[in-house]
Amino acid sequence: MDLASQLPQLLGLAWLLPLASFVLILFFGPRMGPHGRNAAWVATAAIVTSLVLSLVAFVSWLGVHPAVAAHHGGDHGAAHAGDHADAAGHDADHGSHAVQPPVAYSGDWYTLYEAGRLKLSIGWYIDSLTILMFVVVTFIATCIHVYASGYMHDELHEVTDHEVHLTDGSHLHRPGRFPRFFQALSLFCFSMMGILIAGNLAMVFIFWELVGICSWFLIGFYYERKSASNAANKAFLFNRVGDFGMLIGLMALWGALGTLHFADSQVPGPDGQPVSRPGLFSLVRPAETGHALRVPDGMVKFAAAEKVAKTAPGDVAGKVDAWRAEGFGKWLLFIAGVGIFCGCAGKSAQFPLFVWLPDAMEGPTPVSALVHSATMVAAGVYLVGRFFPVLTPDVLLVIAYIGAITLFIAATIALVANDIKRVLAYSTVSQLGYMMLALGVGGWVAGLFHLVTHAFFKSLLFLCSGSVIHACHTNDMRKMGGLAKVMPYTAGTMLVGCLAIIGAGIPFVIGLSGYYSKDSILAQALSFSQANPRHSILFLAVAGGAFLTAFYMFRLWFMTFAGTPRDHHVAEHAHESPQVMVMPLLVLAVLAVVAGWTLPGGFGIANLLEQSRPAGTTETVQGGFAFGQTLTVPAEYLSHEGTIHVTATMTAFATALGGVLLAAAMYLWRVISPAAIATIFRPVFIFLANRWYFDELYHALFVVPAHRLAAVASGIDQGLIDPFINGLAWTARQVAGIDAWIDRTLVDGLGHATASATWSAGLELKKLQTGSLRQYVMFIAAGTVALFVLASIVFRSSLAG
Amino acid sequence: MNIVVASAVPLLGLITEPVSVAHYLVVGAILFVSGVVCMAMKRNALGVLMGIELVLNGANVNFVAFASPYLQGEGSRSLGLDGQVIALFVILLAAAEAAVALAITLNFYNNHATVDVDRADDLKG
Amino acid sequence: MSALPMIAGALIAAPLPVAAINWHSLFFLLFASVSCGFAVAVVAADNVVRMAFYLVLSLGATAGLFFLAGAEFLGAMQLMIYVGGTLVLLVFGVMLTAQAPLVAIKGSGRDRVLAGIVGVALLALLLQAAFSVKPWRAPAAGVVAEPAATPIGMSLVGVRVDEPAVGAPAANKRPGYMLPFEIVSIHLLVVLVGAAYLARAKRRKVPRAIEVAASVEPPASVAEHASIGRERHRSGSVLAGGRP
Amino acid sequence: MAEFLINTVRLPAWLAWSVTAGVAAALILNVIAGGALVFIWAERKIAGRIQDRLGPTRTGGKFGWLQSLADGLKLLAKEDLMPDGADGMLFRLAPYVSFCASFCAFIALPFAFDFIGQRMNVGVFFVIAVLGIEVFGVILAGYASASKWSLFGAMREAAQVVSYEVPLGMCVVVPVMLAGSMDLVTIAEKQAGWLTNWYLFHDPFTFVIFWVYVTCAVASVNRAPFDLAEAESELVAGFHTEYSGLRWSYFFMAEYGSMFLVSALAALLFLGGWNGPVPVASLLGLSEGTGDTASYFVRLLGMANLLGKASLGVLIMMWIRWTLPRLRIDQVMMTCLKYCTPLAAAMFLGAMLWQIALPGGLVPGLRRPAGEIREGWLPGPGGAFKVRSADVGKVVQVSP
Repeated sequence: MDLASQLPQLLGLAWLLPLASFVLILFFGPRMGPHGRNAAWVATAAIVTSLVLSLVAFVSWLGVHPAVAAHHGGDHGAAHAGDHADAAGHDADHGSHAVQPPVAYSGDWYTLYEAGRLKLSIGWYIDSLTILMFVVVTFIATCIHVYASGYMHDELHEVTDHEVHLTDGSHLHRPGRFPRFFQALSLFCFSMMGILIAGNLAMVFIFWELVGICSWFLIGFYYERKSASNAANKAFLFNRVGDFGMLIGLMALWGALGTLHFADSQVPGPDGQPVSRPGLFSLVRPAETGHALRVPDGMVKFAAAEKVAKTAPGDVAGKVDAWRAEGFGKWLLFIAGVGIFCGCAGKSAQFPLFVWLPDAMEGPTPVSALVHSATMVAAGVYLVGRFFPVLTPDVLLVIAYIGAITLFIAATIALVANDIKRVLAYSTVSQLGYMMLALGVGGWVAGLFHLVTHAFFKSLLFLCSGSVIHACHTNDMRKMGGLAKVMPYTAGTMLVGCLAIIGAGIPFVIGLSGYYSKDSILAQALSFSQANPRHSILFLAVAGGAFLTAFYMFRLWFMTFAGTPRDHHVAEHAHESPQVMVMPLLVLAVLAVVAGWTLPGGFGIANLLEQSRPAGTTETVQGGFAFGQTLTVPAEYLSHEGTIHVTATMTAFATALGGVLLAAAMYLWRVISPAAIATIFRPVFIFLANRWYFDELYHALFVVPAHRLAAVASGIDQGLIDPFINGLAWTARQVAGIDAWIDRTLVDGLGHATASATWSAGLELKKLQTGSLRQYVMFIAAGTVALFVLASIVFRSSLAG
Repeated sequence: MNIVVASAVPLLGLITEPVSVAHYLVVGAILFVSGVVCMAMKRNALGVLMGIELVLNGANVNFVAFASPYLQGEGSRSLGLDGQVIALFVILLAAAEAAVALAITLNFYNNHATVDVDRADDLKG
Repeated sequence: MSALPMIAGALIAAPLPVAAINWHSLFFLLFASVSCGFAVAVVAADNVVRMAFYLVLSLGATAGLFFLAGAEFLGAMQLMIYVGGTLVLLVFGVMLTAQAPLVAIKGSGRDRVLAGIVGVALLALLLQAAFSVKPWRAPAAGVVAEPAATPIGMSLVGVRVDEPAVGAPAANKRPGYMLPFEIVSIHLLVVLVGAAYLARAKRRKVPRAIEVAASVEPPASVAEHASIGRERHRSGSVLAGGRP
Repeated sequence: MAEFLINTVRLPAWLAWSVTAGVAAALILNVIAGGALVFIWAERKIAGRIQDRLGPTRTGGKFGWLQSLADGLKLLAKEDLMPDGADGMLFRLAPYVSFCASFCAFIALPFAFDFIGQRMNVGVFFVIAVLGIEVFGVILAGYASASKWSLFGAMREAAQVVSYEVPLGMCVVVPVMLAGSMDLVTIAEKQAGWLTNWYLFHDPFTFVIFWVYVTCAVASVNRAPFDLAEAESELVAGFHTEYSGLRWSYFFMAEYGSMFLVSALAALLFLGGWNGPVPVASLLGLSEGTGDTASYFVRLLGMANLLGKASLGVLIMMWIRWTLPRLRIDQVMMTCLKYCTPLAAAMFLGAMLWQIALPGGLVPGLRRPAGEIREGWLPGPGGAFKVRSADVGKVVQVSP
């Protein structure tokens, strides 16, 4: 079986298995063993099978497309020339390399709806990125399913929720919801993989909303807690804001281009022969321009609708190029890109929509690890990466700036947070900012590479924090300390996670996974800053962010595990978590270390991603119109060159080391008092501790005006509309009284007369119904004869025959 | 010579001339009318049922006659396969009808201790 | 035993040479007269079982007519379903309900006359219709056609493989009979279930022996019959209920 | 034969055809009547042997082989009784109805290639349909006898035969499906060749359904252990309690005729028809279809084959009769409705799927070519297409 037919089957099955698990648990969950204990097995079995299928797909892919070390720098062009010697002459005309689009398999399983140009279908688009993400998602999901089957064991019995205070002062007692948790988890896995495998934007959007609803379920898992249900609603609403932008982007694309498919598709032509229908990628980056970005014809015509109307239909095609040169349609493409990015910003918690993610930590910790750090929030980054070919340099700049702002704000807030999960949540936001920034400055591989490594170490960190919370029954780091002695495995694996996230390693030799991905982001940011000096602040943000990351992560680790216990009550109860929770930690820790390595044969995640790099982004690109000057998006291989690479690596190492040392000085060696610092920078501290007052800002900006507006509307309603309607009702009532009189005397009288006439006629006629079967037969026969005689008299001529 | 004989003894034409559709139609008509008369005359419910069978069968004879390529004269077209298939469905439905009608009759007998259809006038106006 | 030479002699002496006989017509005449004759006999007979027997003969002869008309499959079907199935069922019912007074329920003379008049009128009408169309009277041209069992089977699964008639659309454009076939299948199933339900043995409140006794007694009128039932219900005793 | 009479003897055509028809009818009648004589004698001998006695020994010298004839003569001489309350006409007609039905079915039964009363496109169907009418005579006899025993017997017979027609029909459909024809001649021709070509060995499902067919066939001709209609221990003699003399013997002949018929049908449908287990004729280079004298002998050999198989079937029925005890009526119905019908349906489905999955059989080399293309229309994607005249007559090898 060839890859083109094998991959959709494997991944499709992997995708649908969690759905089956969801359906099973939905209907039979409570009956699966005592208190639904076996629901965990069902869900875990499904996701493990998905993992196995994904791995099979992964291996099959590698068998056909082995990941080899990418050619960079000087030998880059030569290698390409060698690879495509036959195409070189043809491509020499437009002076670019012989660019081949990346290998991707696409197709449709099922067409949901088709009318005119609108085609909604369930399809696939599979390249190495898809497969890699499948492996990552199913792998982490597997770890988290295993972990959660231990972590959620409280839900197997009657639960007393101490955070819910009833009016009589007691706490809430409720039955456990163990199966429901795994049900939602399975649905989430299905939805997430749906985004990954989706072959068109409409399908992405459907599953985009599905992960949103899963997130809503899971954040609000303890929905009796006011804070949890508020957080769930908040997350959902903020995502809706982003999705609104995404809808605009979708409409812009569909309205102007008439398709939402990523790849070209084969459709039956007018003569029955299949013809190729271009997808979004080849519309925006057609092969004839060497896959360079070009405003597609559809958008040009759409924007120049007035001119099209004035032109004869036959001449339109010839004038498109001229209109494109005039700049028609470029804003449409910009809007489409920014719109799609809005959705990504909502999902990936980017500025200004990032405030929901820290609140989402109200959900159970496995959820935080899976949904709100490793996979769902990464979906935004994934979509930007998937949609990368359509994004213009201007959109990329917007993305880069949004990423930079996000990473800086989140990192600063994380400095002062005391809730262990919130620190990690802000850290997540900050790292997502890193990824967005990386994509924005043209580091396609860098951003997605960081997405993968981050998925591993951040889920590890969350699971570790879950282990700590499980042991201490509190989220507050100020009550912890010295836990390393009682929880050696947790402390050790968390240390690995912290080292991975700050990008620790021996420069130019070896490092943890974060070392590689973060270095490539820094290098790309530096490369971009050098190419566009006006935007060198981006590099500063990245470097500063690295320093802050190191500081707050180690602040967390030192406060939690090092030193002496601050709260003896907590320390006495602390214990190492059960094996079922520790095992996933160890597995993830190993991956957090090795995920970034490139094996001697060239196999490595970066090289694997390189296979899917969108066509036309290999080389440095110049463009941009929106911000007054031409932008240069440097090619990514440039960032691996000597000077930039060395500078970036050294910067990363220095900032990380500085951050760790500062944290150690403050929280391990205690040579600098944090309290003193807080007193000195008191305004800043308060500003940060209140999370830059974003919640208050949004409250004042949106909630309060909405309330005011509602009050005004309510006043109008009560003061004006209600009396008017009451008056109308009174009038109608009076008219109805008159009407009723007419009704009773005239209409009813007529009706009664008719009825009595019918009644008496019926009395007479019923005598005809003798009830005798034989008589009826006789009537029928006689009637037939009579009809015939009648007809032959009337139609004499025609029957004479 | 055949013509001479046929004109001399009109009925002899029946066995010397080829059969036409009309021959079958006459048989169908007789069966049909017998059935109708049977239904109209028999007081026994089972007799009525047999009348129905005859009526259906008379119709079937017509269908088969129209469908038969053997019986068509020069230049005229048969109904073809459709006629036979329709006759087939008629037979099937007649079987179904007989089963149900018999069940009804039995039921009627259980309730009224008779199969006289003249007694089945509970719906009399 | 002397009949055979007499018939042979009559045939030889007849003005009609045997070679002029159209055998197809002769067999048609044979089957047609059996069919029509026994159909009339059904009407004329009073005994239900005999009626059923005549009906079998009539329908069997009709099957013979079908064979003559080239509808072999249909003829076999007629034999199997009508004669073999339907009539066994019918006889079944006759026997289940056949007590002495019920075997022959005679209609009144007035009914017979009326039915006869209507029947004759209807027959006249139908015969007029049968002879009114000229092509129907044209003697058969003697076309020999393929047997139709396979085309019927194929048409029932939705594929037409018979030769399209002149002027009809091509074979693969004409509709098959798959849907009607399915409908009839479901219909038969429903009918079977329904018939079994209708005719099921109901739980009797009184022992069967009394009912037989009651119905053997010729019921003079409905009222009397009803009174028997009431009496039986009221007394509730096995022996008391039989005769009022 | 008719051609022979017309061309060689120079008889007029109508007379030739009449003579041919008469000869054919006489032959079939003799098969039934003569067969009945032999089978009755065989039955008595077999019953005797099974019950550890000798059976008839004296009449006609050795083995008492004239016993049946003697019985027949006795029956002819017996007084023809009719009960007082009987429905005279129906009472007299009933034996003939039974016998005629049994006789009629032989019309479509091929004894060998071209040795057939009337070759019919719907042969199997015709045989089963006509055989079903036999029950009508039994019912009439039961009713007309004005005897409770007879009526009970007739009711049982009606219920039983009508019920067993369902699984019997399903069993018969399987060979029809495999051969693609209801023509008995075609079905038998398809099984020509070695033993392995018999439909009995076509696939596991046909093997099973053959035994279902045997059960249903025994039941549909009212042989023990399904002879509820005449259960002598309860109903004296069931539907023929009141019959005597020649009329009674008609019922008997009808019964033996039906037994022979269903056995011959089993042979035709499952056991290769007139084709022997070893294709002797074709190994010798002879063909049955050429029309010369040699082919005539091949046909005679085939007829011997078929008669042998059918007689074997009848003997097996006798063996069963004298071995198994009689079932109760509810057991009879249960066997039909709960075992035979579902089993037949399942086997039918299985045989169909087998035909789809392995059209060439498990060992393709052992099977003959599927057949040749005939003129007409073939189903295809989206409708039917007409067979090209160039393809007509081509032999098609079905690939597995």
